[in-house]
Amino acid sequence: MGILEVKNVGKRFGGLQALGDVNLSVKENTVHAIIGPNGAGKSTLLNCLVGKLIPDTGSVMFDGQSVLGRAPYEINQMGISRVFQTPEIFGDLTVMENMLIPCFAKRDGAFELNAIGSVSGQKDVLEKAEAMLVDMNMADKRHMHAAAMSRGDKRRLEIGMCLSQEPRLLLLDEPTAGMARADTNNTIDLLKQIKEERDITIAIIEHDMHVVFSLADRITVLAQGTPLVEDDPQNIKGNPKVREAYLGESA
Amino acid sequence: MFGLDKKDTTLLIIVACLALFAPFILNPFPTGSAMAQFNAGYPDLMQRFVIFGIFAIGFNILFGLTGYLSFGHAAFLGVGSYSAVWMFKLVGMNVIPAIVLSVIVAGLFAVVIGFVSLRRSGIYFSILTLAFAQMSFNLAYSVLTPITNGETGLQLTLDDPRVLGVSQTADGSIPVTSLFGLEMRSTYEMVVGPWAFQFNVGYYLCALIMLVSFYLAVRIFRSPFGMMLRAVKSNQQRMNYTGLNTRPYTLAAFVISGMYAGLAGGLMASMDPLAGAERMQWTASGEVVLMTILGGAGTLIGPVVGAGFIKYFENIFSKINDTVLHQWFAFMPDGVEDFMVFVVHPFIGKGWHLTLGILFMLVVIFLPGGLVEGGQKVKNWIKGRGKSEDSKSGKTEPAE
Amino acid sequence: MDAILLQILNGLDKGSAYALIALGLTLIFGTLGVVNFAHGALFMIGAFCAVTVQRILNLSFETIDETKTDFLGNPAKVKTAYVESWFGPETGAAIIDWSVPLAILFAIPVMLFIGYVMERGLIKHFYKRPHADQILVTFGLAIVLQEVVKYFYGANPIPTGAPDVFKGSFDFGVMLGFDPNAIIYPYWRLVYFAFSALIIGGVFAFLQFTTFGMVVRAGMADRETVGLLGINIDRRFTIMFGVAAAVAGLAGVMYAPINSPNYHMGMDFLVLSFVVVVVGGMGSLPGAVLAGFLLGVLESFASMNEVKSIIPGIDQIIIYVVAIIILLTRPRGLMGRKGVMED
Amino acid sequence: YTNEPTGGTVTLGFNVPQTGPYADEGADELRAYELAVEHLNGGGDGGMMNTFSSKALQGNGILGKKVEFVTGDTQTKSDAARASAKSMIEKDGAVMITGGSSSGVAIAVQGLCQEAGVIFMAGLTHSNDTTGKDKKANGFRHFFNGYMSGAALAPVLKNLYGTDRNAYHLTADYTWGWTQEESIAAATEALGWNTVNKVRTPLAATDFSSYIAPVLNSGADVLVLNHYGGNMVNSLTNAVQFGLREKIVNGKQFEIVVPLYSRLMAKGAGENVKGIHGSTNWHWSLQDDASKAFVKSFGTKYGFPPSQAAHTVYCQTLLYADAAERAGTFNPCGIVEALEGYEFDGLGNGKTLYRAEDHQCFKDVLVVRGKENPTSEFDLLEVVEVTPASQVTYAPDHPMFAGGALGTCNSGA
Amino acid sequence: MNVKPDFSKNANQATTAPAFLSVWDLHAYYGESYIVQGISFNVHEGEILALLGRNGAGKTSTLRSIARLGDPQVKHGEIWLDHQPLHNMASHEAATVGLGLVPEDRRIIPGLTVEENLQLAQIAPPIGWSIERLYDLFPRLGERRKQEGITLSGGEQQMLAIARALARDIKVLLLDEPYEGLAPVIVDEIEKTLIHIKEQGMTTVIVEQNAVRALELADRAVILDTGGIVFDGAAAEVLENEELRAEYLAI
Ligand SMILES: Nc1ncnc2c1ncn2[C@@H]1O[C@H](COP(=O)(O)OP(=O)(O)OP(=O)(O)O)[C@@H](O)[C@H]1O
Ligand SMILES: Nc1ncnc2c1ncn2[C@@H]1O[C@H](COP(=O)(O)OP(=O)(O)OP(=O)(O)O)[C@@H](O)[C@H]1O
Ligand SMILES: [Mg+2]
Ligand SMILES: [Mg+2]
Repeated sequence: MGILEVKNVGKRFGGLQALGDVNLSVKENTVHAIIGPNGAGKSTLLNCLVGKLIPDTGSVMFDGQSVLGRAPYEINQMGISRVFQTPEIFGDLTVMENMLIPCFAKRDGAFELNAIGSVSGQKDVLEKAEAMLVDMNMADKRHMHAAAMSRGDKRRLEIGMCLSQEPRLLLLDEPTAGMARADTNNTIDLLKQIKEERDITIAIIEHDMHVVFSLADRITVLAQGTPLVEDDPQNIKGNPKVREAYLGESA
Repeated sequence: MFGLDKKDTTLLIIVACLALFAPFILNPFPTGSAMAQFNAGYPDLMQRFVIFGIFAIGFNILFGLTGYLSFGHAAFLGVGSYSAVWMFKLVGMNVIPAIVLSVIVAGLFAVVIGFVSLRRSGIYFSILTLAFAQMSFNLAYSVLTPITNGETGLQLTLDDPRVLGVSQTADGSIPVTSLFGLEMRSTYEMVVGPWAFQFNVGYYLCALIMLVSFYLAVRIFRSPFGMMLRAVKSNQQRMNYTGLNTRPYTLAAFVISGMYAGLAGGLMASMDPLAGAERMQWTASGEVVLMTILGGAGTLIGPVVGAGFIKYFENIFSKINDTVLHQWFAFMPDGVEDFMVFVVHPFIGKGWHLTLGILFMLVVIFLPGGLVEGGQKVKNWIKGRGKSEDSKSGKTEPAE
Repeated sequence: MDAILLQILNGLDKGSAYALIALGLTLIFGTLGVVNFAHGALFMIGAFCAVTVQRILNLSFETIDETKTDFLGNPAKVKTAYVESWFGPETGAAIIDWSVPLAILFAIPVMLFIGYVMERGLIKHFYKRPHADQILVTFGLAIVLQEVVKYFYGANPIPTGAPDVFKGSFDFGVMLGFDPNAIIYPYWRLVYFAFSALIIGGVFAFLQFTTFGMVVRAGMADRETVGLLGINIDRRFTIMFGVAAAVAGLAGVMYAPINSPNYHMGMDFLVLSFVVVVVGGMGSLPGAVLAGFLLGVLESFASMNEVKSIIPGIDQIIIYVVAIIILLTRPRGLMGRKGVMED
Repeated sequence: YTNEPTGGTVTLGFNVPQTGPYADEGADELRAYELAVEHLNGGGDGGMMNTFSSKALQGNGILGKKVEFVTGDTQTKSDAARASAKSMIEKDGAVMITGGSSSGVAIAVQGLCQEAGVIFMAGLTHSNDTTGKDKKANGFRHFFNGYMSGAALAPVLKNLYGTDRNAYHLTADYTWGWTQEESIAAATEALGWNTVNKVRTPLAATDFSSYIAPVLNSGADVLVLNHYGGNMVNSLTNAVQFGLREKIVNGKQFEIVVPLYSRLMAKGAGENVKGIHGSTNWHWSLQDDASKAFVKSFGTKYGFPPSQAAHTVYCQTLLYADAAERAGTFNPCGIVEALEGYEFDGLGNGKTLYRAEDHQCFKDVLVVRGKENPTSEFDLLEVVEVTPASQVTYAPDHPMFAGGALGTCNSGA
Repeated sequence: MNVKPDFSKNANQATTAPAFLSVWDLHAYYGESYIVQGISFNVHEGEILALLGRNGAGKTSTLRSIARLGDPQVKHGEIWLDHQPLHNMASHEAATVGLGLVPEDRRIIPGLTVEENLQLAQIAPPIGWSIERLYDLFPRLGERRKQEGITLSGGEQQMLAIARALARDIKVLLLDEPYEGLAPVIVDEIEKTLIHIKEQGMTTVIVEQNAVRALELADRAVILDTGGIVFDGAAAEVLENEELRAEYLAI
């Protein structure tokens, strides 16, 4: 039994069957990559996991509990964090504040009316956020407005924000897209390190095969809304179906 | 001090000094001089400054932090006033229970309206709040007359039942509001040479409450809750996917600001025991929106400045008439005098709206971010001329 | 039965006024995303175009008539309009009589010009500014426009009649087989209804059958990208603003005979028109028109004594009650588009 | 006592609507106030000071003190009006406040003046409540009221339209409207008229079509519009648009009545007022010496005749000054004593009494009609009947005025 | 601190092959922050130039400056395209004289369908490829022509953005990270498209984090670092120069 069990999930948009009949099982403490052509339904699948979309059919179980019908914040509180394909951060807030918010959410839950205590008085949260900034190599940008950062930086910030929640399942939708090579490598290292240090399961969508093959323990290839194959990385590379549908000749 | 950092403490102390010495500061011109028209240091207006200051501070907690623009906040002020006057009519003339009740009732009202309205965001939210407030206003003006006394407004009468006190005083008049016997209207007048300064009990009570409200607002701004509210404004989607439920946050902000409005309403009734339906009209809601934007939404002190600005115009400029103008320009030759009066005439007295409208436009065009940010820019500019340009970093910090 | 029919008719007519005003507003507010608190003022200026034309046509020279006296007992001055002396009393009087329809010709260029100046001189700088700033600046402008009108025309309503041929009312009841007088309707209101339909249709056609609407919608969503595609979006916004101002103005001109114009009539309609636009749904022209008619008809029904006796005061709040119900059941009003002014 | 004048001047506070729908009326009131001050200080031609039956005023100010004044804007809102009145009392040291263009505002300011210990001379306020349930010892009204409108109109309506009529009331949905509706209905029912329906219209209404449209079908043959200001202009315009006046119902010509008329508002309704009856406090075409003197004085200064609002507030100012002279003090209690039960003549409405019980004045009331062939832009109304004071007088405990208490005068000491 | 660009070399080249797009001493600011710090480079007709550098180096800012978008504000410098002074133009004017930019984040216009997004590009003359021809190039778009543009998958959006640029008759195509988020097969396809349009004479500037692919495609490369040019030369040279690659591209 995996920590995440997706059974027979289907989702239609008007005339388009975006997800056909998806079955997926992600084992605890592994990195599971989902790859596939553009428009295969990878992001849609993720949306079904975090409560952004409700699938038409099927079930999604996380750690033995169904996530369907729960609000996004409840799902997050169950331990699922997500990084979006286009960065979703608090543009008007500083980088430090961006990092503080998930730390508060982790400590205090979905709602906490601490209207009198000052932020600067919350030492534990501050330290944690600070440590995360250092980890993400962004400590020098602490006071910058998040909106003014370059896009690669925004994405790293978002990853940092999700990590600081110490999720049990981290969903990454193309985390290194648009990231410079150096930072991509850093991110790979970071994710590897996290995987070793913490009890964390990662599901990652990526088009950068370098990233996929450096990290993944298991790969599912999705095409036109249905899983094409699921296998170990070395087998995927050689699979002719995958080559044709996705990798192309240059891989 | 008080759990605030240095900058905020300084700000609080400045505000406290301004409030404490307002009778002096607002009365810079000797009584009887031509410029005395511009004096604002009399009890009623000073009370209004701080009461509307409270109203705007509260509004800013909702609007400035979460970005939810309520167009019906006057309803809470009105409800607060009605509760307070009923308290005076039925219970007693002490202001404390009246104020407490007005805050509670406004808070309950805000829970209901907020719960419904916050199901929508953006302009849809604004129109929902507007609709609730207009309903309250229209009903208060007509159908609810037994409770609100309609057009005339709820006033004290000689035969109010008042359980803790008398219906009328020995000399047959209506008793006045007081704080444990300290009459709100009692005023000490200090005459210094040609100046006359008025120290009014009611004003100082209001000022004190305003300071407490302001202090609380500063605390809220700097608290984790305040940061969450700013996060709501910035990106609700991210909030949700970070495990935070935005609804209770926005509702809490809504109720807090509704209670501030109720407090303002209760104070208004305590200073002058009358509650009229117009207090709930959309124009009144619009006024607090304008105060907040004019001063600087999302800044701490801005709303208070904006409130003072608008109330000053309403009360001072509307009272200048041609006779006063002639006095001002009396030193000029007759022709020039008449010409000056002719030129200035459209902007004062019955034209005070025109002046206000023009100033709104000028402020928002030339001082984006409101008066406070404009003031900061001027300060920076003056500073910047002393030093050389050293603000190269793209770092911008939220203004006070 | 006839009472209900009567109120439907009434509501449709009321609704046509709401729809027309809301149409102008939704072009600016729902489409350009500018919260235009000066819209009511534009409507008011339209009505005052009618007043002005009437005044111009009534420009007179004075002669002293020794046989009459004025209120102080001095010889009275008698006024004769220039038009009457130029075209002869009869033609002259006829021209004056038709001053409201003539005002349409006058109002179109005036309103286009006002819209142009307003957009280029002011609104242009506010597209990217927060809505709050837009509210403040347009509210300031509305006050200024109002006060200027008040300065020249006073605060009292100014009677501005429709041409004589449109006076009186039409008896629908007889036509439909009811008693005479059961359902009557003033001619001018019928004209107003037809005129609204015409303008609404015209604006729809303009936006539907040209790419203009699409470009403006795109420009509102993302000005920068539209610019990258070689489109001068500023110019189109200006045109849009001019059209909206003209629509508001024409609504005002035609409204003048229904209720005597006064300087604050715009503010009276402002809240209502915002409610109509939002209930219709942001960014939707058909939505605004539909909401206008819907609220008009419901308001008429609520004013019936039979209804009021069940729910006292319902006519005072019906619009707001309906607005709340619609906004709670349909997240974006009747036909609103996603993402327009939702944050 | 509050604001006792100590120097060589005395300050009066003129609190009128300078913005909002009644701004023109307020402006006319201000003109009259300025004229009154001029006359009190010995300037101009003296106006009605020459015809006033009391000769206490010398033209040397009041009690030898030069009269000065401050002005403020009520915005026709109770809150704003009270703020403005307070600033006059607290900042400018006014001993008397006067003005107003609506009953709500008048009652609110009257209450304030009572508490603050200054005199309030109400301007234009027509609600029964001002001197009914909301009466105050420090307040006086020189205007007539809803009851008096009904009492004055009824006999005229009887002569014109007979005793067998069915009336339909449209009423502004707030206190003033209700009291007027009650008064008129009572007066017409006493004639034998039948009241078919009483419909309340929202204050904010601008278009009355949905209220007018059902009138014809209700069997009514008279429409009574209990509206004032902009409401009146619009409802009357709408009614005429619907062609009501051309209709024959129950075999009779359909008629419209506007119980409270004012010339300024009649102007707003334009041609629609022609032939429509109503009542008014005063009109410039009155031919008594006092009215003529006032019209001459006002007309010479401003170039057009005064409105009833202007007349009312001019009288108020003179009456206050006169009372102070007679009492020999500005002390509000002295003034109240001097005005209570005071009877005078020569201010344009014939013999007038300020009744002690409720501080309401009793004087002749005019019934007017919209003029068919106006000779000038001011000549809109013609006086049909001057109803003598005796006919409009009622007992102080009349049920329409019941409740509330005058209380005692407050000098603020 | 920024290395002065090797101008003489460009100038020499310019005498042999006149620059088609020429950027000279460009300085641009976001409000107070000084981002593009004096950049000069030339692009010749028909060539592909790769503009590379780390996250936050100023690549996007440079492209935006060239496209005359309001932010960042160009305070000094000249930009010439085919003898037309772009620096005096607004963005829509620059577009009408032949500049096409595919912005980062794709900037698909919300509320418009795929087809409307394309139609929008063909309102102002000059008009380029016909919509049908674009559908031939990107069949996925043809299938989704009535779908709202922003609901496309990330890759499909990228295709739409490129198609939209080609729908106009442009002289120079600026691409800001065109491969981001695309499946390897699609990257191959787009690369082919770029070669195809290059053959037809299109001049292209490409900003890309996938530096190797960009360099393989490009004729020349310019490397940016903190707002200044650190390298300007043949693409092949970068691929050979270990030091350069390691220091600025981390490859
Ligand atoms: N809200 C929607 N309405 C209609 N169609 C949609 C919607 N969201 C997604 N789709 C369609 O569903 C399909 C799957 O989209 P999805 O975003 O899941 O793809 P993806 O696998 O993440 O692709 P990429 O790698 O390009 O991001 C696409 O064809 C897309 O156009
Ligand atoms: N709107 C803005 N306001 C202020 N600074 C900005 C803004 N946009 C970008 N910057 C700053 O300008 C610098 C250059 O950004 P730019 O987007 O041009 O980099 P880039 O080279 O395209 O990076 P990436 O590869 O991450 O897209 C960055 O340091 C960034 O923080
Ligand atoms: Mg995707
Ligand atoms: Mg970039």
